[in-house]
Amino acid sequence: MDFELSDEQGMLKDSVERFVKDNYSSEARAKLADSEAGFSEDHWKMMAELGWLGMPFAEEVGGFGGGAVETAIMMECMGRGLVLEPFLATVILGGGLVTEAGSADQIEAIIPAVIEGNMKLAFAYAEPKSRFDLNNVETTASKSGDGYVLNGHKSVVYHGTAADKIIVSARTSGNAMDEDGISLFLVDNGASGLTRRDYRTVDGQRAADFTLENLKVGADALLGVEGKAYPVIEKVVERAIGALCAEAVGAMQQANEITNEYIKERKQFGVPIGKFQVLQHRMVDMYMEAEQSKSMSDMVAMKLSLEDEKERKRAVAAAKAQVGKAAKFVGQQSIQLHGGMGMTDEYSIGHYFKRLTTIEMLFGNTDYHFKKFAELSA
Amino acid sequence: MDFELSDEQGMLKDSVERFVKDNYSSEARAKLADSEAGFSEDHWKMMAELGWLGMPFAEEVGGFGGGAVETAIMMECMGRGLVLEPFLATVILGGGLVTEAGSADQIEAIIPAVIEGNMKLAFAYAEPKSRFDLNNVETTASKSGDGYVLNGHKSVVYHGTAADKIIVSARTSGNAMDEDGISLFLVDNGASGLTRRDYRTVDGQRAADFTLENLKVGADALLGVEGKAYPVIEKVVERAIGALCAEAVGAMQQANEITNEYIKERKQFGVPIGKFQVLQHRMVDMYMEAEQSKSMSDMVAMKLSLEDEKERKRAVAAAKAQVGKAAKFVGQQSIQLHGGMGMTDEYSIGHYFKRLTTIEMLFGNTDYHFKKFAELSA
Amino acid sequence: MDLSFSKEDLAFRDEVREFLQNSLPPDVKDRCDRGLHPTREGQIRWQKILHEKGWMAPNWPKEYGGTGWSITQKYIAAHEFGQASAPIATPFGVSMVGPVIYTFGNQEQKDQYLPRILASEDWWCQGYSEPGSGSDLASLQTKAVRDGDDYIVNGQKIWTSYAHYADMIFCLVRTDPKAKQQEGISFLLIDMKTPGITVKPIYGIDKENSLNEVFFEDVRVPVKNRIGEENKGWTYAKFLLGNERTGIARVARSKRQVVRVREIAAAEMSGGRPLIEDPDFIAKLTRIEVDLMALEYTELRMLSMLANGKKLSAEPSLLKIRGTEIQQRLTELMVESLGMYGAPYEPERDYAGRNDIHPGPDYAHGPMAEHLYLRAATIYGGSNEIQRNIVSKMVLGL
Amino acid sequence: MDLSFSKEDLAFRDEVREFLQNSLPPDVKDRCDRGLHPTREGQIRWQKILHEKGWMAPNWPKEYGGTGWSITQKYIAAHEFGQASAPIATPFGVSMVGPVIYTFGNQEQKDQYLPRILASEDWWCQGYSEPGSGSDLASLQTKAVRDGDDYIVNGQKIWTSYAHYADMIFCLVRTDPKAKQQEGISFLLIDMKTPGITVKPIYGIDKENSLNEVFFEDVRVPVKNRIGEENKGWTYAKFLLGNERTGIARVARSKRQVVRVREIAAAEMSGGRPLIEDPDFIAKLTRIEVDLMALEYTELRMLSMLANGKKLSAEPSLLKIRGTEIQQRLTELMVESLGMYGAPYEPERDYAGRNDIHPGPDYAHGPMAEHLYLRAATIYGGSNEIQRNIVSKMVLGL
Repeated sequence: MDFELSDEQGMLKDSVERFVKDNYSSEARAKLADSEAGFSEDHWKMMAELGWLGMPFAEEVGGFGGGAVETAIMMECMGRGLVLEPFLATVILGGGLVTEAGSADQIEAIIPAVIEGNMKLAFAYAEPKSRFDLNNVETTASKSGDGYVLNGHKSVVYHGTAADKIIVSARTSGNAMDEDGISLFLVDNGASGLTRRDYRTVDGQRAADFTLENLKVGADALLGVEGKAYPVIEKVVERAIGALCAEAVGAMQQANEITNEYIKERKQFGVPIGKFQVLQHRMVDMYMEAEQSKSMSDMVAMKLSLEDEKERKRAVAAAKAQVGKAAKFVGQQSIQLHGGMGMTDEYSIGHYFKRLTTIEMLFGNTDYHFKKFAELSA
Repeated sequence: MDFELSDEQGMLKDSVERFVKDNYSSEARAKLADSEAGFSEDHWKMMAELGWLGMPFAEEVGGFGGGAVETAIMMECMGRGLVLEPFLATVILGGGLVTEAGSADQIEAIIPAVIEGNMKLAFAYAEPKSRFDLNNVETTASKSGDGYVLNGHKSVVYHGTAADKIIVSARTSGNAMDEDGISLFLVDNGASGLTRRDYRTVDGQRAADFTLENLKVGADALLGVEGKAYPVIEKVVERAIGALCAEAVGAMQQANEITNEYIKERKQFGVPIGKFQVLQHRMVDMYMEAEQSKSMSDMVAMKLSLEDEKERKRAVAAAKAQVGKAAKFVGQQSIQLHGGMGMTDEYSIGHYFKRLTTIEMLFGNTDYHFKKFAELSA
Repeated sequence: MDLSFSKEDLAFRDEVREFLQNSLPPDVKDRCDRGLHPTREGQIRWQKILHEKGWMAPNWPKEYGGTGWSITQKYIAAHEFGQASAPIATPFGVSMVGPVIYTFGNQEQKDQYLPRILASEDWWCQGYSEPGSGSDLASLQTKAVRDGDDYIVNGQKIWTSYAHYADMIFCLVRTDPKAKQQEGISFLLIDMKTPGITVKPIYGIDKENSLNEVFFEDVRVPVKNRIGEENKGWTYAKFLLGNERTGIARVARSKRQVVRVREIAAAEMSGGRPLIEDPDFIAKLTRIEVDLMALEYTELRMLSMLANGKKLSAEPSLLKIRGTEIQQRLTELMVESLGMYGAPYEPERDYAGRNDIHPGPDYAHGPMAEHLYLRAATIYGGSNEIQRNIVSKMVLGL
Repeated sequence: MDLSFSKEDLAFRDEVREFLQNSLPPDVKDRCDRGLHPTREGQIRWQKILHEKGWMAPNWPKEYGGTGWSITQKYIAAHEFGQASAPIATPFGVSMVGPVIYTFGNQEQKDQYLPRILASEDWWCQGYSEPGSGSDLASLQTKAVRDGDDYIVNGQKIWTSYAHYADMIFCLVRTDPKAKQQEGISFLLIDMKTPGITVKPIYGIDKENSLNEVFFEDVRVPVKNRIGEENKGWTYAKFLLGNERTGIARVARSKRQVVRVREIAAAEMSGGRPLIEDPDFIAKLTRIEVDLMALEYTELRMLSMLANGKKLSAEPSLLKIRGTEIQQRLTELMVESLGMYGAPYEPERDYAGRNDIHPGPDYAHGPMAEHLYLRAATIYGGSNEIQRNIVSKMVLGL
């Protein structure tokens, strides 16, 4: 039983920390978030050069064979800087789906390009009526000749704008809510029959809705076994949740440090407001929520490799529930303790609040995961 | 729209306040609670003489024709002193059921005796499996000749020991959970076939469980129409809930005043602990919860006379939910702010905590009433 | 004790309801219902309609153009406005500086400013907070030095809502730097067009400009624009803060929000069923509703005390604390009800590529904007921490 | 990072499990499981079994009779004890004064007291708090005046757990009344049979006697019963408080409570269905379980830091705060699960007409007693408010 990092892991941590320190001052981050793309291609190249984009992939395809712990280390550091590049969308989600479900040809065609920073991916799973249910898929894929014809609407695809390829979940059989009958398709962004609607999200990221109207794809677009994608989706989303938990921990710790510094400096009635006991205890509660989240994030990173499915799922649900609860509390109270200053776009703390707000929603909000945990504990 | 008391109501309030001041010092109350009977027959006679036991009854039967507002005024004052006499059990519950359901003969035989202080009543509605559902009745009453034979188990009958007559809900038809088929019976305490098990409750009151084994009663024991008791029970329990809300408000206000005084006096680190901001804000939250409860208690007292059943039930559920939530918070934090002193039987605050704890449970706890409110709001 | 309304009150309620149904411009109502900031033009257009009806200033004495409503009628009107998503008049003129002017101003000031407030000819803003003085208002530094018939004002105000819309600002300035904090302050009315005034926008976390910094550099303000006596401004400021209580709980608005949450949750699906049937969601909503009901009757109880000639001390702080907590919980729940369509958000100001229309359902346009903006509700007007300090001191004597 | 246990650790776990299954007396287990106070006899009987096994003092160095367990093994043992509802040794001897004696005591003291603690021949109690000094411990007033080879002790201690069971008391006394608060305090070991000591019971809100007042009137204590130097007692007292951290979170006990709540809620009915299927009930239980899981991994994370030679500052305060909050929420929920059978309650002490057996189901006997007693969990050992002060100062630097 050990929570300490290995030497290699410690070096990885130092390296991402340095990247964040050098490139993610709050001014630089704000500028990037307000730019049209919303992230930096230069940073992306840098990440590729540093080997981060290959971290979780097997060595056979050019990766470094890292696991969920390595992902968590990176995400936690990125959370501290509110890093905007599509690491989660491309590497964890997109890369994860391709390696878990893809054929040797598909892996060969995509993963090395991802690792080199030459291909970005996004995962289109949500739909207007699906809320957080990954199995609630109404988009259809009908056999047509050698290929398929896709029809439907995919919602709030993070980084759907920048991605070269979109991985779309669609139903090849069964009814909405059936776990069976869901398939994954690799679709080129810009394919005919695919209409994209770009927009910004409250956390300064970019997302898109996609309308699929008689979108024709070949048989080679099918990722994995027809109708059997659900377990793969679940598994990859579990990893994404683990990664998000780590990102949230980094963001909370940074938000707490910023707030702690602020209340030490800010004076009212002739004393730093950090001398008021009510604010001290609030700050202690924020600290404790972040610590509890850190423990859960570490725990889930270690448990993601478990074979015992129930135990693993229980860990994921518990971690996301704790992190979601903490993210709301820390985010909101960070603003409160800053007073008016916390309400300004110029000051960094609001951006932490907003990213923590969306992390709470992503892949199921707090209530959703509490419920899932309860079901798994019954 | 007016929340002020009339002159008569003000006089009633003064009179109960005086009674509590004269007879319910915390020492006197503790002694009474620890005595075998758990309340004072002398007090009971005094209450009869002051006309309180007749307050809610119609003038035709010797009462004063008061309504829920008058009951609330009395209960709030009694809550401040944690009064132990069986006013709620005898006058509100027992008296309420008899006047709502009883025949002229039954009313004549019971109510004047109640008003004079010569008869006590108790309502046996709960059962081991019923929890808070008034319709969950498994005790049976089978026709037998002119009368009935009762079998079953009635749980936690407050003041079941002291009562002369027990009003028992039993099923004359239908299945457990059916609202239809429930009847009320007047049973003499000590009747053959009735086994009583006396005990104390955590709030210093007395209660009993009853086992009914082939208990034979005559046709005149039936209170109201056979099988149609449920709406009557509901109505009378609504009034009891209103009364309990008022009692809780009195108890909370008193607990807050005791605690407020304590933190002004008690010194640590050279200053009164009431100078610590965290305790100040806690006390403010306790004050606000009591104020919110007072508003709901007044509201429900005024709404108990409404014809609109849904609006009335919604008010009752909301009031009990708010009061239950507040009662827990105020009771628990009163102990916390007293520190070790709050943990002693000798000091009064613990008794407020314990009565508030049982009020929260009585006739449905906080969750139960939130759920009821939700159903009525859907 | 009696909860019923008189026949006259019910007739009044019908009148308000009918007026709002007929006269409230749909575009104004729509922005208000969604929780978006009003446009300057829309707000003024609506206020002129209110003025025409004679309902611009329910709290003013009748002689200055008030409505003469009873406390019950004011409650009814506020309730109906909230239910109908009708904006109330911007508070800086009619609720804040107006009462200061008719209470402490001279005849000339009354004649000059009050009619223009009623007619929405002047948009006012409030120059109280400064960078160093938030909760500790009396530590303000902006100074005004006498020079003949003028004061020369230098300094800076911050968090000035809608200063970029404003024609006039009422300002606390320090006229005696040697006096103790709360003494030496004066209350000035300043024309925003006076040379030397610069308004600098502050963009909020909602990326909108509703707050501003206001800079004063050798701004000449005629002495006749001072309210009351020199160095007595703190008295008028305190009066204003104490006056800011009407409708502070925003019960009617929150009741409307409950209805909106219910509508959205009935349309949204979760686990293949309407979200409104989800027990956890309902549990949260129900708890807010019961807190809101308790707050509503607490407000009524306080109004009843006022109507019976009793005085309140710090009880309105309870309305502020609970009211703002409920507002925040409601917008948070509304965002939650949207699922992932809670995340898309673009401010209304122009930039390349922005979307005018929310990608999700129509009701998804608004909640996040309000959620962001309302984080300030527990900060402004005396933070909830300050309000608890006040109750602790004034009510509990701690 | 690695969560798995080694083969040796798993074997150790099996050994502990087997030992508890075979050796824990059923009556002792039953009281512990219900959350009732232990009897003196039962507790000592169980401790003698632990001593025979050599497991009386897991935290002591091996030379004094400790187990030599690794941090992981200690965690495993605590976990198994909690799951099996096996009481831990009363802390006053083995966890509190024992480490003070072997760290600061002389050879004679070590030889005299440590074996008797291990063998449960002395029941110890703690003389720290006084009527005027609760959270502010250093303000204590009990004084000890030197008289030849003795001190003469006069004063009063309060909140002394199990003083009525105790053979020995360790006491903080003021030996230099002129010194500053924390100086001038000495640490004495006093035989409870010494003339001049009176124990007066304090009945708790559970109407049981677990706390006491202890009065000292001209009590002669040999100077050789002083630990370490005169006037340096505060150092030893602080060491003791800092040492009180093991298992402070009581995670294992709370995990057992979760199981009990589930069992009760499966047996109880609500609305005609098992309570365990009620979404509101489940929501509350689930939230506690997740908080508990987070606490468990926080504790493990801290143990891992210790095992890797890192030092903790005020992090254990987090364990105390969260642990006690969870304990209270759990017993509250357990009482709630009983419905109206939560209300019947009679203390165990004798009086006319008391009932031995709870009128409700067997599992209803216990929860209310523990609910009442555990209200003190957020008060004793440094109230949770004091713990938050400590974290604020030590970790956050506020």
